[in-house]
Amino acid sequence: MSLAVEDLRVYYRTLRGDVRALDGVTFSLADHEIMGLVGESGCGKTTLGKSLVRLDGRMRHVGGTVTLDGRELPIGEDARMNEFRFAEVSVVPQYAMSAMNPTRRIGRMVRELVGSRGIPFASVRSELDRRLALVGLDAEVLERYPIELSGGMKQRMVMVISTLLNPSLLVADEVTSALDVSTQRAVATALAGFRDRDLVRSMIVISHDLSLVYQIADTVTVMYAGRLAEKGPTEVIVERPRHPYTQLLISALPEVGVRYGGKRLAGIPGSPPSLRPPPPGCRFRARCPLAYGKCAEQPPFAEIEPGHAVACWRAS
Amino acid sequence: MARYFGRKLLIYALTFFVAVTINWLIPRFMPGDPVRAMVARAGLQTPEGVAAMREYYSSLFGFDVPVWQQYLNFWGGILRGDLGVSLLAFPEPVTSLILGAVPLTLGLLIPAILLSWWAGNKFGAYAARKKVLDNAVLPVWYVLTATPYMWLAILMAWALGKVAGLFPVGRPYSASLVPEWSWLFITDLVSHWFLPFLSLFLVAFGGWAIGMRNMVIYELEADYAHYLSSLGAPPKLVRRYAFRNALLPQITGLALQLGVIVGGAVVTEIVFDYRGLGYLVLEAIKATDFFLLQGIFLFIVIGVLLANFVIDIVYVLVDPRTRAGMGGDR
Amino acid sequence: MTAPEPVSGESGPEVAAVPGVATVRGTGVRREALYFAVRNRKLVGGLAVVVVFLLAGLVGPLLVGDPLAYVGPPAAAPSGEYPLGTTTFGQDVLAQLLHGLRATFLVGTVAALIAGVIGMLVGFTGGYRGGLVDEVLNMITNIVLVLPVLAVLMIIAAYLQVRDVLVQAVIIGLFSWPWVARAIRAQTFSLRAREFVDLARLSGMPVRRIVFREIAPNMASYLFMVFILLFGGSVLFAATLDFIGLGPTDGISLGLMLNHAKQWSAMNLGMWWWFVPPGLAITAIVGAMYVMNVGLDEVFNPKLRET
Amino acid sequence: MRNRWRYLVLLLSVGLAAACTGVDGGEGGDGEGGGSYPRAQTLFTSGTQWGAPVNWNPIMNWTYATGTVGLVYETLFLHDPLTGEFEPWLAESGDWTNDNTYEVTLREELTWTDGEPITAEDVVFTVNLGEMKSVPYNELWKFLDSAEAVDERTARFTFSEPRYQQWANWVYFSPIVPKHLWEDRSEKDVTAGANENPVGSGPYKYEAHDQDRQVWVKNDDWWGKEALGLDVKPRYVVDLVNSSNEAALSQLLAGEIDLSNNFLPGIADLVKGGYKLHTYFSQAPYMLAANTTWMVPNTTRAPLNDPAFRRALANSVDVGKIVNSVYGQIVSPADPTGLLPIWDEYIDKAQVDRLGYSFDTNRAKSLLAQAGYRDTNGDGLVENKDGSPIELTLATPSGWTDWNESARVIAEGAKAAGINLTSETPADTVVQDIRESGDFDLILDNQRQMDNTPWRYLEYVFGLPIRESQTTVNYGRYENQQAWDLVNQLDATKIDDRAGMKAVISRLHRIQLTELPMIPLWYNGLWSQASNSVWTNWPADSGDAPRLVPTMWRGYLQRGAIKMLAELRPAEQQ
Repeated sequence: MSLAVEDLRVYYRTLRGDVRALDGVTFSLADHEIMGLVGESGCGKTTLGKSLVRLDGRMRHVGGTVTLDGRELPIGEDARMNEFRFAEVSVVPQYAMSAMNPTRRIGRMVRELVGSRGIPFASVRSELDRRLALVGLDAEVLERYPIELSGGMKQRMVMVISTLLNPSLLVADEVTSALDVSTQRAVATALAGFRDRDLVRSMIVISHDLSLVYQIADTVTVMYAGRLAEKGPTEVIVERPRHPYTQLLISALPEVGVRYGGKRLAGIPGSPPSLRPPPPGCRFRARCPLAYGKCAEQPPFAEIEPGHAVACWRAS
Repeated sequence: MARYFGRKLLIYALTFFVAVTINWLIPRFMPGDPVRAMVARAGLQTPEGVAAMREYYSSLFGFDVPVWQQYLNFWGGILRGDLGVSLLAFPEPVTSLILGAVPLTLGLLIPAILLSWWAGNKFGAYAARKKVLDNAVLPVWYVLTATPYMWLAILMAWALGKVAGLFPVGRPYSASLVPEWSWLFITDLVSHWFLPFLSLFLVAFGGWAIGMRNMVIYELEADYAHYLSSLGAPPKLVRRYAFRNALLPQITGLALQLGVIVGGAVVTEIVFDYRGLGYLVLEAIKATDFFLLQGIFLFIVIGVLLANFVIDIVYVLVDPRTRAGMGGDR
Repeated sequence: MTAPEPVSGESGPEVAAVPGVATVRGTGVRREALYFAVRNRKLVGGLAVVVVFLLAGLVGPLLVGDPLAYVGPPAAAPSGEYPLGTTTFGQDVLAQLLHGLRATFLVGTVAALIAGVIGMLVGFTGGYRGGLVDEVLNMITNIVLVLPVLAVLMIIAAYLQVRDVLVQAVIIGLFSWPWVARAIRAQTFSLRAREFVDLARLSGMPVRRIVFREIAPNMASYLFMVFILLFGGSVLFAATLDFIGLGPTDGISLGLMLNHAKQWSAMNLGMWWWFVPPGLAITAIVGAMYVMNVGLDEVFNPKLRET
Repeated sequence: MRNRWRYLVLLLSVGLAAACTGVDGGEGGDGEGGGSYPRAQTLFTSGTQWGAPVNWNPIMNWTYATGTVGLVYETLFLHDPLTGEFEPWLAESGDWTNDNTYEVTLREELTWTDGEPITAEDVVFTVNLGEMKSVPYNELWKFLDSAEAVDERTARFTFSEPRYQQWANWVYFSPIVPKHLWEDRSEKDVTAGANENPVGSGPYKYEAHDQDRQVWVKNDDWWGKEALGLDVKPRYVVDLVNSSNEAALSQLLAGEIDLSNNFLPGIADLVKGGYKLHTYFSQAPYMLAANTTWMVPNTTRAPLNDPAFRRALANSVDVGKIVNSVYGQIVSPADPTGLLPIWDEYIDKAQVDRLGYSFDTNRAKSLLAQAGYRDTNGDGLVENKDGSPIELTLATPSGWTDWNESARVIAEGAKAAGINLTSETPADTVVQDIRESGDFDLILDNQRQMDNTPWRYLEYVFGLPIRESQTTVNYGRYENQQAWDLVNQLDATKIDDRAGMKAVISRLHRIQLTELPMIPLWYNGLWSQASNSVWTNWPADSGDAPRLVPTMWRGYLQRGAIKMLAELRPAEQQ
């Protein structure tokens, strides 16, 4: 087991009170596991991804722990986290198109980045070339500026950079959303390839795109309104989801591969509750077709079978 | 890249054309006849004398040919570097008056622009990352940019010059000195230069610092900055990148602000009785010396255009995005 | 005189990245802006200063007499009777200041409106229509942009013999619009690509309606900030022109006060009360406006909000 | 200590710190070393030159570099307007040998600074230059018949119609130029050439010039040292270009200027304030009266063509307010005849008492009512007799701040009396334009300076004929042949015939005071502020100080100011 997240709480500070974007999230990730993380916009999945790597200015670590390879990550302390970033936890951000400094040659940027972590560039240079070849990029791109690269090239370049130090955990956030369909496939394959070659021990793939998740993920976790709704092996989640939300989510898609994007799901009436603060009980209650009296109490995220956990009174 | 420069040059050429035409046109539609003014000054009584003088000045100013030819002659004169004869300092050519004043103005402007740009950017970037400092100095900078150049100059001249007596006020160097390369003369020159320089510097400084502070804050929120931080890059590296990238719009800003700073130099010179172009402008306005005013205006336009072009080149050198052929319109 | 362009507006996608508050739109945005606005110290403080001066400029002249009349002893230092002293002729400096404030607000407002309207029209048209129209407008914009404004104003003011504040405001306005046009053009470019504009276009709305119904409201906050910057710039330009003797020949303005103080040697004669107040007033008004602008920027641009 | 500070701040801020090690801290200021004009031997002046000195042409008497005439080029005579005396200068003597012939004899052994002798040929040549149409004294040849050199030193002038007053003006005012250097010059060169490296005969020679200064150096071989016993004291005369009075005042206070002939507002307070400043009078009006400021009505326009209206207007002007508030008492109100105080003897006091006017708003109102100007529309302002509204403007050149301010006061006064008059400040050139073409209602003008004869003033008021373009006189286009005949009669009166002059002048003044073709308002001062810190013994009206006109203005060195340079004494060095 490489990653263990225990009752993680991360709130956003706003002038009108805390937004409980992550409100007690518990899960773990096995070695070599690729976990897909899905949910509507604003459900907290990107917050979860950021929490594992770097909290942004308005996020506050309120409680819970994150343990990676037996070591607890100081996620609330930006400076101490630096030790783990890149080498232990790394990220392929959703903005890969603009993730590289536009005014530096890519090679130089990598050299400065690596150098700033106290690692001589020369020691990783040959590995860098090998990996560029692995994702189908020419070593010559290092001499270029980001603007001279196509979208797919930039995406792959960022993947190479992010995984350069063989991190234990890689968070890939919406890595394909900006790409066209054919490039998406290549990028997805490359991601899986990193895991297969053991360049990355485990991976969390955050996506709107269930087809991508279906394609590369071993397990899928569904989030709703700051909490986990369901986690299980990919086939189980896709074929026999137990949480009503997951069921609606899957059934709302006419076919796999269509994005549900930022728009409200047509099939699920109502909208997610405000998280400032969230209502008591099951957060899906208001929209849930199966809701009943018990739902006024918050359901636990409990295993119903090995490797398959659900937070729903109806499921247990 | 050729297209980029071609386009720029076209714009500058058109601007120049427009400026020259406005410049030529306006005095011809305005009341007050320079020929009559010159003749009046001679105080001639006899009509024959007046007529002779009038004819002489008309031909000297080129008013004795058809209007279209006057326009062409005006262009011809510009291309030959001949901007006509000053009325105020007749019969001195406008060009020589301007060339006499330009070194002083440049001596004020170039250090003031470059130093304020440099220091403003440094300070702005520095303040952007210290919340407390930022809150403390930002209002000061805003007050500085909001200060009229001449008022700051008057305050400086009054407080530091007259009251405290730290610096001399007025003229570029003491009246008793003969310009030469001596320690005495140079210290005198510098002490006269300092206050006008400082007042120009301060106002411009505030603007640059604000611009840089805003740009750095914006850049620090840029994706590449977040990415670098996510990979554990130390803040130093992130800030270095942000600073460098924030500088780029500031270079463009330099081009945009040139005209304004030149204007500032004009009024500052007036306050300090510093005998550069600004002083000449006032002279020309007071004496309604059309030709001198035209000449100075053209000179400023040419200067600003040239500086713009230099900045364009610098921009291309420092920003790879323009070189990649993307920034046709920056 | 430097017009720092607002940094907002360049932040396209980040409407609200905070989960749970992502759905506010329309009146919600407005209410939220108001919420932040009244809590923003920079905005409230700046506004307070501007309002105080504005009231002084509006009401003050009614309370004092003719600013040019010789009412008191010559060159008197500030006293109970003349709180800001008198000029070398015995004119009441306070009366001049109050009348001058009025002229200053007039110049700033009129010039900013003119420049704002021209800039908006040129920017919107170019940005929305694109193509040849845009090429031509952009060319014109660039030409006026490169011309050193103050030098142009000097030439024009010198030849035109500017007589009153309004004429001055008009000529300042006519030459201050290019950067506005540029900024608006860029904004329009990005906005017209947004879906709500597409929707409007698909539903067959005429261009004008799209621009004014769909695009302009989305840029309202930006336009407001542009107005403030134009106001500040125009006031400084006007003061500069007045100072070098190209100001209105009738009446009084803050720049003219500085001009008179200089011409009548107030500095040499130690009459600081003659040249300090007008410059201070300009600085305070324009500075407060700029600070207000920062406040507004923070209100409309969540990234910059103080947390 | 102060100096230290100054240099410390300076060096720190400009980064010269490194350079200053090893250099013996230069104490700037007095500059005994090379590269500066020794302060104790240099006279710094200002107030004449408003733009860079660019021509040294004595014929261009409105624009030559300060001192060109007087310091370099000299005149036959000097005329001191304070005493009314002529003093032979280049001339040894000059006399009317009969009613139509004037002979002038030069001093012996005069030379130009290039070594050539000054002869009668030079004098004749100079007068002959006047035959060129564009030379300012072209008028001379209307009554001059011939000029000839009788011998080396004597020139004879034969007049067809002797005009003694004008000729007397010429002999002291116009400088003699060297024939051998000027005879080949074209008319353009003579009247518009820069005449670089001027060769004259005077006590100073050209040394250098720059955009901001004109430097003259003492001519040690000047003839006047022996012949007149005059020794000009300053080795250098540096005339500084100052286009703003404010800058001049600042330099005067700092002791950088010894003599400022600028209009310096507020000077009255400073003179009392212990700045070692000196003015001709130690109290108001501080300055000598140099010229009269006239309000010129356009007598061809209604209602200004009506003497009664002009009289009402004259009564409405609060000259006292202008004198006290605008000028801070450094000027004085003008006599109703407009003649300067130096011509007091020519003013018929009884007549002025009878016909003169003074500020009296009520009187102005009643004069208007008597003359039939009534307020028919009830706006408090009178209308023309035919009921049409009166809208008059008073134009003064923009930037002439004292006049602009005075014009405002005048307009205020007129309004109080019921005359709709507004002040307008068009550009200088525009004012010149409308002044010449007659396209104005009212203007201010003060072109005639203190001079050898009141004829100059009366010619200015009554000059005829009216031309399309009135260039020098009678801008108001007042036509009165009888008056003009009298002016010519005055011109033809011999200058020592005081009684004859007075009689004619009195008759002219009767016309002037009844008709008011121009309205004299106040005497502009001979602005002159001197600093006692380097030079002393400046002209003054009291004690042993010389009684001389203390100015470097063009045309005034030959009015005696040149002698001021010989009277100066170095200040005691502390």
